[in-house]
Amino acid sequence: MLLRHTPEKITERSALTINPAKTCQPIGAMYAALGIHGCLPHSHGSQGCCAYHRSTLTRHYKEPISAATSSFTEGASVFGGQANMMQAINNIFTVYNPDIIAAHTTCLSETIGDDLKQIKKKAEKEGKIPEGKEFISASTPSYVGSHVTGFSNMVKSMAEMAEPTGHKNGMVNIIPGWVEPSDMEELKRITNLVGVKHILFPDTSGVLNGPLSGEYKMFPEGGTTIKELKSTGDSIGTLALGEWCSADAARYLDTKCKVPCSILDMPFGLMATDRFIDALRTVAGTVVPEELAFERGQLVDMISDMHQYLYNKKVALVGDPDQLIAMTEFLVSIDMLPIHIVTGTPGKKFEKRIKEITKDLPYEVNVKAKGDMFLLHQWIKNEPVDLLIGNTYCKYIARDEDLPYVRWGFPILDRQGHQYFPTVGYKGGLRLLEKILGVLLDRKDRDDPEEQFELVL
Amino acid sequence: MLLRHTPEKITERSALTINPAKTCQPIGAMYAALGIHGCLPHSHGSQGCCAYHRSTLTRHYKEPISAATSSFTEGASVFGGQANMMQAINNIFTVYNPDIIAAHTTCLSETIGDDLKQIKKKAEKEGKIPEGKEFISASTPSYVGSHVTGFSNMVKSMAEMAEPTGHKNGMVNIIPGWVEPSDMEELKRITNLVGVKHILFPDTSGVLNGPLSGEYKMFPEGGTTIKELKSTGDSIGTLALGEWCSADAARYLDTKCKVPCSILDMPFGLMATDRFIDALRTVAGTVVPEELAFERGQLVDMISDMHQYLYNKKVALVGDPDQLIAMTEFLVSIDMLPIHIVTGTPGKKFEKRIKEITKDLPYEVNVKAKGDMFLLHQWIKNEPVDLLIGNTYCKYIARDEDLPYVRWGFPILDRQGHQYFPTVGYKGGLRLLEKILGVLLDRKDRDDPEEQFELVL
Amino acid sequence: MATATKKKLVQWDPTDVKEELLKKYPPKVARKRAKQILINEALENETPEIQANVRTIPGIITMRGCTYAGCKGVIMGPTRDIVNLVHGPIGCSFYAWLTRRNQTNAGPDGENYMTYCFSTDMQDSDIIFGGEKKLEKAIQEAYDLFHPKSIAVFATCPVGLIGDDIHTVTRNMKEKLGDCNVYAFSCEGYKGVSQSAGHHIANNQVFRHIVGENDEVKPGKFKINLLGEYNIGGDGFEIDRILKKCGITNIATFSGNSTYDQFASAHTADLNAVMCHRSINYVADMLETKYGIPWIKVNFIGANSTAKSLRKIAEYFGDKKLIATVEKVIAEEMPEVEEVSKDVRARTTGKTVMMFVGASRAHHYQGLFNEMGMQTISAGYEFAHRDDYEGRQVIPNLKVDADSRNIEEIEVEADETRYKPRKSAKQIAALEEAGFKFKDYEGIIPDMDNDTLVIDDLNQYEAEKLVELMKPDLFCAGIKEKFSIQKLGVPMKQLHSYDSGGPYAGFKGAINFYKEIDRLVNSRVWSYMKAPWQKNPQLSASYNWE
Amino acid sequence: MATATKKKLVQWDPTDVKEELLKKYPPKVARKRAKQILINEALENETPEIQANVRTIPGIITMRGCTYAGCKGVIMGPTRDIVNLVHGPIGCSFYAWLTRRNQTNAGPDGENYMTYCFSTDMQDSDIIFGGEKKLEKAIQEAYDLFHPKSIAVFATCPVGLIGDDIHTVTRNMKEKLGDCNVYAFSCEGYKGVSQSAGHHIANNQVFRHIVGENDEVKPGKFKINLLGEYNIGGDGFEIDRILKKCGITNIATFSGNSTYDQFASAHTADLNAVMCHRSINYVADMLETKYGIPWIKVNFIGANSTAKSLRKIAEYFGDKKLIATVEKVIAEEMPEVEEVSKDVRARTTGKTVMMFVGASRAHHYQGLFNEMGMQTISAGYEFAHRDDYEGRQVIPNLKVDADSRNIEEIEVEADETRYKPRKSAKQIAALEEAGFKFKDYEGIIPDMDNDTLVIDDLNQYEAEKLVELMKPDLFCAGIKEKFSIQKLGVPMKQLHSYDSGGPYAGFKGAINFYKEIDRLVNSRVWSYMKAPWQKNPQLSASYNWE
Repeated sequence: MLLRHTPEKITERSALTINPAKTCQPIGAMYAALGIHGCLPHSHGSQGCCAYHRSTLTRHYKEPISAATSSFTEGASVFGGQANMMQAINNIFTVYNPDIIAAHTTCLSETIGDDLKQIKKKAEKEGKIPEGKEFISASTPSYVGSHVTGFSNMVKSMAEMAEPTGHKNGMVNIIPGWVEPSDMEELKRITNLVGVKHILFPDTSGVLNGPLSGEYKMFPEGGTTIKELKSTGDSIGTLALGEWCSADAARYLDTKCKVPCSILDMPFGLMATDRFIDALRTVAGTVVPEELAFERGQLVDMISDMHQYLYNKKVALVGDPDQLIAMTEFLVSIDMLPIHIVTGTPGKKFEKRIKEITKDLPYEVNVKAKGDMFLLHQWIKNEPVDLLIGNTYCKYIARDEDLPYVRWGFPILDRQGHQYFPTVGYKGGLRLLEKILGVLLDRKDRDDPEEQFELVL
Repeated sequence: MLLRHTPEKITERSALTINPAKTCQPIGAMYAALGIHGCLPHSHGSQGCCAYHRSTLTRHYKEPISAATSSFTEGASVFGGQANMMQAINNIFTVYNPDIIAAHTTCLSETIGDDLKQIKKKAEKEGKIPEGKEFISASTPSYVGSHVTGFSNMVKSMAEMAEPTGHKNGMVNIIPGWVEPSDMEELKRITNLVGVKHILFPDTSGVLNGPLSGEYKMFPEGGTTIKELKSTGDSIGTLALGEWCSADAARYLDTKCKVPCSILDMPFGLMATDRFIDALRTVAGTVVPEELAFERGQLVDMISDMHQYLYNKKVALVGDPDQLIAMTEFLVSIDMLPIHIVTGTPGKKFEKRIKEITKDLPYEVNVKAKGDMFLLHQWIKNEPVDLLIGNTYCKYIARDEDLPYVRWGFPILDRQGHQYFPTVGYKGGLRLLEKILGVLLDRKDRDDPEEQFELVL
Repeated sequence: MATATKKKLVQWDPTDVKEELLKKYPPKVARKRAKQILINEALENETPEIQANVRTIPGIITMRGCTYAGCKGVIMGPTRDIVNLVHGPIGCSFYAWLTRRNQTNAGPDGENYMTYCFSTDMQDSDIIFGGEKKLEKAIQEAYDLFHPKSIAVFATCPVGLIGDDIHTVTRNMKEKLGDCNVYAFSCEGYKGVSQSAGHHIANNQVFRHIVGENDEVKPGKFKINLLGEYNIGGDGFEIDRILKKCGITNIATFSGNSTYDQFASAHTADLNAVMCHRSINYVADMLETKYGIPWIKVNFIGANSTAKSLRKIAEYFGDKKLIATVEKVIAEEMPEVEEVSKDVRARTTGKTVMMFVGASRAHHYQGLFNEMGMQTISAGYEFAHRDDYEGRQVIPNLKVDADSRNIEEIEVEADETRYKPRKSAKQIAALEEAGFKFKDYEGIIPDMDNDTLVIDDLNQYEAEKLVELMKPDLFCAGIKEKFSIQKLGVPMKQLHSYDSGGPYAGFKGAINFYKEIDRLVNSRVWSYMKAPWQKNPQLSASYNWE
Repeated sequence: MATATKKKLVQWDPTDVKEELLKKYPPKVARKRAKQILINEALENETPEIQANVRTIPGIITMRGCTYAGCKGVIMGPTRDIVNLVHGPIGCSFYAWLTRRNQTNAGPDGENYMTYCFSTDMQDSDIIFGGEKKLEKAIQEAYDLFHPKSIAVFATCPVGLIGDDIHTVTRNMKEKLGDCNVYAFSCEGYKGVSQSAGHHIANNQVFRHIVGENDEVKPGKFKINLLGEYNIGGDGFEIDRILKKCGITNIATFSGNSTYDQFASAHTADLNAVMCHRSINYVADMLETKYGIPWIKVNFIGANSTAKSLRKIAEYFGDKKLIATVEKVIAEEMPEVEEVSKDVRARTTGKTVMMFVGASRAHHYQGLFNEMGMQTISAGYEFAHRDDYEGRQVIPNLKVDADSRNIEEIEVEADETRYKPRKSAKQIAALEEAGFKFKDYEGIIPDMDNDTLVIDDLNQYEAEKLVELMKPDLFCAGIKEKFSIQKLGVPMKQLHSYDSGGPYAGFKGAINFYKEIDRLVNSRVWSYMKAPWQKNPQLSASYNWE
């Protein structure tokens, strides 16, 4: 057994986290920053943080991840990292020449109280930030929240770039939340189909799913432009996908720029996608084209065709709040039974929402925020499931417990596809169904006694 | 063992086919006919043929397949099926009111010598074919060729609908061959991206991957229209994808309507797609957009990222000639080793072409046209492989030999996705790679000893 | 779970519905179909008449298959240790390859050819010059590879037309091979009007070439044959489980999970229990005439019918201990059945169903649905004869038409050596006296409510209309019908192949079925037909921000 | 297989290249980097000097990690039966979870915590009010769940800043638990200038808290410790296989596939064989000073180096039989190695490679590449010190800067009871007389050709420039560098984690490596960079129909 020391008996733990279902804020800030065109993320702390975040994102995307660091020394940790930051700004603009630096703090710089906003002022005063270049920053202490919080904080910093002109631009801001480049691409496709002019931020499509062509571009074509970000304050409204990932930025634009917002679930699965598209056409006063109704019908069709294999199958899920909420709703909607649900990210709201969604299930549902995968594994040992959905670390549980397993979430370090094929929207729903059915039916084909082995499924 | 009587020792068989890698012509004609908008396919034979073809297509697509039959009785088999056909034409137009009937023969009606072209004349003379309605037919004797031949024959009958006006229409005819609705959709997307106005026929997209919406349409929106088919004779040229599926129709338009044609491989994999797109831009004098170069680069990127898992893996393949030729080239191009290749369709050309493609492999390659899956299984027993690619019937071999197995081809009766996600083009290549890698890496995760179990792949 | 809310016509008059169904047809078609669509009514000691087993109308999209399908696919398909070699072009063999879900259990190393597909793959040269040589060679190659105890050859359409003499070829090969029983079926697809002819051809040859080949007497006190059970989804396994539990020995099932030897020994049983009347009642008759084995109609679909059938078998043997065991088994099995049916009834009671399958299931399954509180509002068969609708009493005056005429009827007489009446005329009389019914089948019509629609050979067009008009909660037919019905938002259950489910026979089968139907009619998916913007297309005047 | 055809600069002058690398930098940065970029030259009995182990420049995208990574990730990570508990916010523990591919074999039911990730997951309240209590509780919870023989605590950045006294906490918990050795590492990420400081901190504590804990004498005639081998991709397994075959007993590996008990018994070995000079040479010194165990430098990367190292060990023990066995083993292993290298050389000879990793592999792997006929045209270390470049002779005059000053140096002296020189001064002298070298390492520079570029702490910008200018056939570094290099169409091999491959050490490892490099540099994919319409954009005047 790979996780041979995990006991079935569940004991209370108040200080020890084992096999976390989250990581720290800065990596979220770094991922979000990569969704700005021409942006170099910067980690204000010791260089290890930056190295770890780049490595993890690289393993997830099999793509180069460029980011700089303040490379704190012991001295800097005592006297403050301002000097390092000033030096970094100068070196970065000189050597890499990005349009914008998006800096985030770390537990180190937060603990010693470095203030990036103040450092930025100083840099501007000293002309360290060249004409037409930008510098934004987010406070992302690793000891608060999770990677999701860091993502949200950096996205909020993007919103803070808004420069309202007083003239509406006819755009709808769409904040996708922490989804894959392929998902952001798909959200744009859907929004265009509904005929809604929009600014999507952040947007990592074209950045983290790039081609191999013999050239290396540190700053690829993709990403939300600075111009777009500045104009979000003139938009007619904001659709924020995911309370945890996107709401803060949306609410900021609402309060500060009077851009009304609506907080929706991430559009995974049938209902959440229905609500997203309905919100789009409602806020923009457009008509949903037949093409989307057709895609929707295809998803409904596949649900009905394969319902017998999904019905009453028990599922264990681990991941991030916004994703899990939408996925849980999707699983319930296709008559599956999500019974163990864990996120490492804190937030009682999460447990409340999951309980609402699962209230009609003929089953006791285990749900925990600020939980860990050690607990999830113990729950599974106590109440086995037919399917496990989560990031790559789940593979250890899947192999030990011999569970059908669908990789979904962050990070996925051992399979390809997530960067190219969306799981949002109706087409994404078809992909999720294909994957879920794939592992369930593979298991059936593996385990059916020979006399019951089926040609047609 | 499911196929427990299959011996490793290979003995020559000249009369007995076991576990065929093909089926008969009429089903191909029926599938092709479904790619005409408003068309009701008609099987001129005993009703069992029609029932079997509808059942198989239904199991493959999980969609309703409407087709009529002449329901031969013993009497009709003796005195000829003309009366049945006349009755059928009348009933069909009265009850179902299609725009067009596409009839094909069977071994029965061919053996007794029914001539559908002559029957059509009679029907027209007797006014059985209403104003503005069409009737086309193909001769598809089950004892010649295979389902692929039947498909090709019906496509040729579509080409015969061409009514040249003498004025070029600026279109390029694209004959996709026997590919999935999702593939036809993708071919249209690619062609549009290259800016080439086109007529794609047949076109089953929107017909066999339809939505569930509470309504049933016997004749869905999709399909090539009669108007388009009539205008193929005015096109500037024809790109026929696949020598077996599409060449006859293209050559007909060339000889009869002076529409020049170029026969290409089906665009599965990198090179074949390169050639298809290059041909498109060449014949239409357009420029290939960056978007396609980007998709291409993504495919190349994934090949390079995952090359270590593909390199030197042995593959057994079974399917239809055009598909196998392109797939074999793709596998060779990613440094895999396709070593056993079988099609049930006759044609020495096939073996010659495969040998060309595989000539540099450091391996003896087994290839057979008019072979069967019994032989393929024996080859595998004699020289095991790392991967098996073929239709659903391969699952019996895969389970007995414990082989990683990717479903691809016709029919796929036990999994979903083929009708929604293309495998042609660069995006299709990404999907093929994802699937191949999926089964290879699942096997690795299953079999690696614990000390070598990998988190990152 | 949320049930899709379907608007039911407040009231539908069956005559209106029938009119609707016929309206669009050309007159000739309408006249013919009118006779095959019956509005059920209870008559004084007679059953309303329906037209059945007549030709399918060319161009009208039918549910029916062909004679070959009935012979090779249905009857011979489930027999595991016979090499079924199809003589013809490749298609017919390909389509009948593993597509019927009849399960078999050959054990770890028993003979099993059901996963294989054998064909002579006739080419044009064979059509022109004849295929007998190729057939002969193919039989030899099959024998050399597998050395099976038996090889069966099936003719497809062209074979009859080009005049290949398959019976001579097989007779010669049987002699040549010596230890392999080889025989052929002239089941060309154009014969007859439906699969039914194929059943007949298959059963005749099984009776002629296999039954009686093995006189060795099998152990067992109460020996029966189960006729017309095809082990779809494991039905036969469940029935065998129950029979075994009751101490009843099943000598041969025709033909679910069967072997060559079972057929060969069938004549040693003491009772024939007939499940599917249509496909095999004549075999029961022949077994009685030739060997003196009486037959009764049974039905193991539905817990109550299963209990009833077990009691009937026990009553036949008239053994106290057997009767007691049967009661004990029923008492053991029923509680779980009732528990589950009680649970699902809460969600299924009052729901309506339509069934158009085979020639027994459309009847048998009505009882199962009743156990769930569901009502059958329309039903019919795909390939039945009038006796399956109206009861066996009509058999004598069934007229033989051109299509039936050519389907061979075997004349059998008592076997000189092996004829042995299992019951004396006196015993039979006594049993009948007590209300016990031999060779009796009343058909589907008497079991259906007034004003329900009984429809023979329903076609695609009528099916769609029926669903539109009567909005059933569930529709049952075959794979070809499944998705056009479901497109209308109505769940569709295959009762040929059971989709992916089963067993549904016997007690455990009933439980499976209750749960499956509960799943189907209460699936959330049927409530997803429309998108929100389709449900209320008008836009709120102002943006609806939170 | 088709090789991508790459245009090589006909001739590149290293001074031009160096100038190119520096051109774009701000003057201050350029000055500093200039000292870390060396154009190699052969000097009369001295080695050119390079600047190393100095601070990374803020804002310059470095390959380096932090002290915590060097301590927890590199050194302690591979030890299977110690619960490694990270005290800090969740990230540091998460990122070091199973990401280094150091394999371990705990057998079916041995203790193995390497698949687990333990953290105190510090929250803001802990930062404000201190985390000692939480740490204490976490240790207790870990102990109650697993009862490990040892728990190691690692400090991340904030811990040092808020002043949690982890050493007192662990000392107390060790006493409290009684049967569990608990200790801590002050390896905050901001310490030092690279991972190197973390190696040092880890090794010091292992030496202080574990080595010498178990005096029980293990069986074995020729006992060694293997220092600085981390069993990435199973290297250690292969080395152990070879040692075992030679009859040499490996008491403790620091720290690949290691256990607590191996460390505890390390002082019972008779020779220390040092693989990675950088990460552990000081431990070798301490073991000699305290216990009298001499050390030698070995290298098991490359078949020839492996043979050389085995002979060196045998020579040290001076046992005829051992020497014979070693020769026998080499003779057995080499044929296959040579066969494969011969095969691949046909495709790899003349190809060029660049390597920028660790502080030993960039050196060790050059031999392996030479065996394939490949030339190293530029190389350097990520976190080495000058002695790793220039040789140990420079150690005495290395200046200690502000960053190194705080990395503890342990003062050790001979152990009163357990100090036992394994060789007498006379024996040592005799061996040295014969040319045997103790505690000797000449560094990477002398092994590299003239005019090759030796670059310390190479960064992303310089890497890209180097590849553009010098067009190597292969580039070796870490995961962060992999894909930016490959985007340029040049295959990139990770030499930290080996991507997915290994083992590459020893004889079998060499074979694996030959094949892997052959695959990489000859993959067809590098020829696919351009689409046909990009290769020849102009359109043929007329349509090209067949």
